[in-house]
Amino acid sequence: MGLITKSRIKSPWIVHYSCGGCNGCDIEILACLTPLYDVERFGILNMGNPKHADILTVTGPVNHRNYRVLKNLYEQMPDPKVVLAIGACACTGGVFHNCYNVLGGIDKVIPVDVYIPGCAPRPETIIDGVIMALKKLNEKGSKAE
Amino acid sequence: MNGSDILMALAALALAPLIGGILRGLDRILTARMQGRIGPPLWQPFYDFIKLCAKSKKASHRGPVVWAWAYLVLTVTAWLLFVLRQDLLILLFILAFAGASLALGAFSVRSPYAHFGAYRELLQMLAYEPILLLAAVAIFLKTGSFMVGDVLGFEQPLLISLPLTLVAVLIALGIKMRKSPFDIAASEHAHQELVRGVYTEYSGPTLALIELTHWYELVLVLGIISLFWVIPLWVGIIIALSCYFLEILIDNITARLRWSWMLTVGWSLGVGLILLNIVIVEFFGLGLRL
Amino acid sequence: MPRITFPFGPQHPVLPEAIQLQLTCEDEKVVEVTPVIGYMHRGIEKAAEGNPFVNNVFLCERVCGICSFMHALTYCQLIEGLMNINVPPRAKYLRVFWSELSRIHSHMLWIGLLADALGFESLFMQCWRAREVILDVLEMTTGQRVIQSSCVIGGVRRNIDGELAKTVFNLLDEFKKQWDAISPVVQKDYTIRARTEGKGILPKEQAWELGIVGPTLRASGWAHDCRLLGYAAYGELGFQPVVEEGCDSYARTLVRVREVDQSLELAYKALNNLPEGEIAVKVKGFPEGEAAVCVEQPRGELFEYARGNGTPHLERLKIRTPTFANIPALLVMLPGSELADVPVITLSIDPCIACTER
Amino acid sequence: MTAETLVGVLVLLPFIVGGLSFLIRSEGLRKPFVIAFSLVMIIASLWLFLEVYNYGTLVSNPSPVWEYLIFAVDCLLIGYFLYVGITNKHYLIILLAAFQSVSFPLISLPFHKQVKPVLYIDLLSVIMCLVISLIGSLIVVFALDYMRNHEVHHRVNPSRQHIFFFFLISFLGAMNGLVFANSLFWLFLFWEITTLCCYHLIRHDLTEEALGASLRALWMNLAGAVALIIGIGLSLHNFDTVVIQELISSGVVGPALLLTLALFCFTGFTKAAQVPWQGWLLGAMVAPTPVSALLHSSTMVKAGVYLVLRLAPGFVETQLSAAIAIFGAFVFMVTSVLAIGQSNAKRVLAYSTIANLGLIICCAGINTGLAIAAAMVLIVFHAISKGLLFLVVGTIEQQVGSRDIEDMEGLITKLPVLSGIALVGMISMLFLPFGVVFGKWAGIQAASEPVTTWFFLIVAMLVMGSASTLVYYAKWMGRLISCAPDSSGSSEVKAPLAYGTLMALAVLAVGLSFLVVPLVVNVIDPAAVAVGYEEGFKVVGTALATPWGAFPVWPLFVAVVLALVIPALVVRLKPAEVSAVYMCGVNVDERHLVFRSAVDGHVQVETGGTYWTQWFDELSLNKWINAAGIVLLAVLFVGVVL
Repeated sequence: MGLITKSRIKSPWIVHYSCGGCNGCDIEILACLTPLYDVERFGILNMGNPKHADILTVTGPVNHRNYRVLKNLYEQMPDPKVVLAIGACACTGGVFHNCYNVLGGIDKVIPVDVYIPGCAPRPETIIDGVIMALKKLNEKGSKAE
Repeated sequence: MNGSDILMALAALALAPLIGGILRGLDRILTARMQGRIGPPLWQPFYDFIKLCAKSKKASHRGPVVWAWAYLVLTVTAWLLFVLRQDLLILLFILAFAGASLALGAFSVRSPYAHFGAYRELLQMLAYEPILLLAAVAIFLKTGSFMVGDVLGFEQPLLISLPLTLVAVLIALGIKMRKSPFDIAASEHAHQELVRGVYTEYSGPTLALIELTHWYELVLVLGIISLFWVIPLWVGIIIALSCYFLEILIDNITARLRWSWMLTVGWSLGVGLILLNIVIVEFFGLGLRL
Repeated sequence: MPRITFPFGPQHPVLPEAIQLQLTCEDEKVVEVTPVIGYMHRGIEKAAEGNPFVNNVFLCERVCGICSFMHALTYCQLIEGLMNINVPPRAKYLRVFWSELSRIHSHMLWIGLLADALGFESLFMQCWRAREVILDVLEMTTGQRVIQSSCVIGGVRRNIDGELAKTVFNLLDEFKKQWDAISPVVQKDYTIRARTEGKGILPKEQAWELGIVGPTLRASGWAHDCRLLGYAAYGELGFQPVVEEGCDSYARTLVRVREVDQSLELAYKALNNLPEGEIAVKVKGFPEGEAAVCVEQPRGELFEYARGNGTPHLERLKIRTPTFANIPALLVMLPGSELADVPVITLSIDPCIACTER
Repeated sequence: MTAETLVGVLVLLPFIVGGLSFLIRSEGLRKPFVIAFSLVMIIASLWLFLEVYNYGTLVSNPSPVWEYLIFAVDCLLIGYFLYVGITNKHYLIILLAAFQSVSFPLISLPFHKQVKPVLYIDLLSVIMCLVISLIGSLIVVFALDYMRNHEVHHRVNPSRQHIFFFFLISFLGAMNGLVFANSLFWLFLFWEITTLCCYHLIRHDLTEEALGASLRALWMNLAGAVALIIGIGLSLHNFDTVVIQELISSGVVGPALLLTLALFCFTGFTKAAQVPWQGWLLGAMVAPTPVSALLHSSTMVKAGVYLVLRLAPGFVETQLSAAIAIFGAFVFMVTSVLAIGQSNAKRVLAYSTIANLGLIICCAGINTGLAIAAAMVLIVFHAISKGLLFLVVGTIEQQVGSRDIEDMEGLITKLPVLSGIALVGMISMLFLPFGVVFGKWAGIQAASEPVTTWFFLIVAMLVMGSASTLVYYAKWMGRLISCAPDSSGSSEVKAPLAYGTLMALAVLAVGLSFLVVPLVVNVIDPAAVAVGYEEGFKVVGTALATPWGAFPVWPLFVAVVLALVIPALVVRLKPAEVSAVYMCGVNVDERHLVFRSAVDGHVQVETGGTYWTQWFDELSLNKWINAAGIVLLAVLFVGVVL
């Protein structure tokens, strides 16, 4: 395993955007940072700035107003980058699928690499998803080189 | 400058980032432990650094990248001046130039967040510059020289006569290392109103450059602290590391405060302590001058 | 005076949710604030009209993932009122128990977020660690951590008895131990006080005039709490609302800190005094007529209104959430504050945008 | 040509040329004429410099006839000031001028001793002369283009340039005379002439603001002159001499001498606009920019510090010296702090000027060889850099239509050359290894030596002022370089003479900094030695060393080249790598600083500057600062008597 590959896998920085969910997934993502789950063990940091991030974690369904925000955040991230759809709503629209203002899952707007189901997914599931995303991240990175 | 100096400079160039990175790794582990977490591996800063280097470049225009280089090169210059046992004041002036470069890099993009960060960075410099410069003066008063080389040759430990100065330098150290309660311009973590302030517009390799500079800076600042006990030098190094530990501890038991508070502390407590120390040393003869 | 105008959100590290504050500053002083919403609007009220009324419990509790139990409770009480269902007393006590646990977990989460926005990382971590104990209790008793779905029309779905109750008591004791270590820090720490005291003042009269609700109102000196209405078992358990007179962010912090103690006490009380009997009654027929209900949610008064027409579908469901009522407070508190205080003041109303925009 | 002829040229030629350019009303004719004059001045001053450098201090005794002439001109000037006071109904001016009209004849008429030498031209004098003639001439040349544009902008018709150039050029002669003079009467004359020029140049635009500012400058400078006359009277009364050199080397340091010197220093402080006299210099910023550059930063205000520096050997190791040092350091600190809250570029520069003059005065007060050398270094480099900055601001003002720093945002894309020069100017004011900061460094090193009881206060104020300087200049630089992706291209109008002058000054600022070792070793140090101090600096290897530190010149230059110049040349971005700034995800597009806000409306991002007005508010700070300044001045006099 090359140094770059190893570093990439060991240092995933996250930017989180809450599209239009119910907060449940958002707090579960935050909970991942806290002592019980402590994702910093894997080098995961929540950066809050798309320009610094490798992984975009999105919760909630996209609606007519926030899809542009989501797209903009995605575009501002430097390559290689991956997108995680966290929770049922982000995957498909979930319980809000029939709401008039909801477009559906976030894959309607940006390419999604890993879907994490659940309402809300448990922190363990989310961590699992991030680890899966890392594989994709590395594939994308190596392809670019 | 002779051959051994050149060798030493090269070694310092190579070693400083290594030590700085490990210290940062330690910092993150210690911080995590204080927060009841396990924390990342020791080598985490290096992983971050290499990963950032391998990311694609993105910038608003070339200005910030140029200033990031200036920040790095000037900080390295200051470090070399230290290693080559040069003048402390010159070193601090160059360090100020480096710090200003960071702010200017943020200024060069018209982003409100970066601008706020840059203004606050300047305020931070306003708060700690006098402390560091005065500390150099206090050291001069004891040792009779501004040259690091002469300070290294000074027999009596400076800490014995300049304890208050060290306390003041700790304030400056806290500001310089962006630790609570002084992480006003750019906090370690992004959960701040400025989205990491001066670093907002940096990404990928340029951010890596800045991280690298932080490592040099950290080693340099700790080096300056270790001047307080140079014979034997390992005591000084232990003192510097304890100061570093203390900063991490303070970081974890305080919230971030406002710039006005920082400026007040820097200009009253910081400067005041050193002046008091100078007065005690000079006029009450605690520790004779050369 | 030069002005700095910029967007604060919708994506911003100190805002866990998407709301935009369009800020204009002079120096670092905020002079103009325009809250911009719509980033999280889904259209739940409309969707509720299309769902069978029984299913709406699950939709309603996803109005907000933090206080989901309260939303379910409110909707259930609404329909129960509409259909004249008598909920068994044991269910009422269990509802109080879960409500209060929700309140604790919400307040703990809030204190953590405040600490995080203040750069007090370790306090954030400790708060969230203690909160995990509460989540464990919730998961143990309902089966889920954040969206419990334990409240149904006519009662509750799960019972707490025997071994489970003992474990729950142990966990609550454990939480109390952790909380007793955290709460003095939140109340007394110099840096926290320096950052919150005198920041974001909401004068007493103005708070009432603006129709502010919940802890934000109570921190401005009004003893207003919907639990005084005595819904569920609150009438029998008895309690006094927590009131602070400080009117600033620190007072709002204190209200929430003291409410954690109070909620814990209520939870103990509810669990200790659980009446024997059924936990749910069967629901027959369809809702007809109009009803409205108020529930004290962690952020304040949650109001729901429904009109049924004798079919499985409601004709209208209206949800008015506390944050919606509290946003005007921001417009009073933010102008004139420092930029550094914007996160503190914004958080001090404990904004829940998911609620607000539904 | 003898050295005395050169002196004559340097002092008298400007008056002649000034008179001629008053007569020449044609711009086309004036231009080559003035340029030729400038060349002559530069050559003459360099020549004189070489003469003094090679053959030592030059003393000269012009014919006694000059004394009568000087007396006559002095009386005329005082009469004129009285007239100005009366026509403007400015009672303070009337009072001060009346006092002078009585006291001046009273003390000068009974005095009949032969004054020897009348002119005393040592290295310090020629350094000043070089600064005046070289930078002054460049500024005069710059003014040729500038004033034409100025009159076009302000729609002045008929042209009043002849009046402007009369005073501007004559002023150079007065300044040269001032630095050469050894007789206090001569000094007084030239002092008054500079006051006159200053008054007329400030009121040149004849706006209400300009008239008010000119009167304020006049009364404050007259107050200084009153102190000068009293000082001369005391000197005559106690020592029976008007010769500066005799006065300061009399050997007897008693209260009488110190009081006299303190009065002269007080005069110097008024000219150098030290707190609480800073008001006139700030007001003087209404004058056309060449005036600000020439009179109010690089030369005339330097007359004040020159006087203090000249007298410094007379009060070595006295309490007066310490008081002066504290006063200077105090001024340096407070004016640097005040500058942080300013957004008017010329006001920032004015505060920075006052601060640097304070620093020089502080060095003079520290009064060791190192400190005096540092003061001289500061005089030279500050004159270059500050002259440059004023001229740049003036040019920017003509092209942008504002002198507000806020309006200079992103100027680097609009006026790349000009902004580049401005950046060079500011960097040379602010950072190592450039001359001004070298002087500051030497100053701090000198201040660290406990020569007085209060040295720790001095050094504390110096470092605090130094940190403040960093803040306001860096802020300003930040405004200049702040680029938006949609910035439009260059729209620079490059007037050849103005731009040529700017380039020359920028090259001088950087080049002379690079040559600081030979400059200090060969010129500054000997100049300090010549006035009676030990050598401040020595050369160790490639570094310039003080007894306690070393300044490695070329390694620092290499570092700066590596840090800034090479990245600026090498770093380029591919179009694919350019991205919009972070705007919380609501950017409207890649190129514009516009975000989506309420009801999807587009809002322009504004990035105004920050001035922390609640802390650095001029109005609220001024009363405290002025009070402290007055107290310190009082201490200065009280300390003398004790």
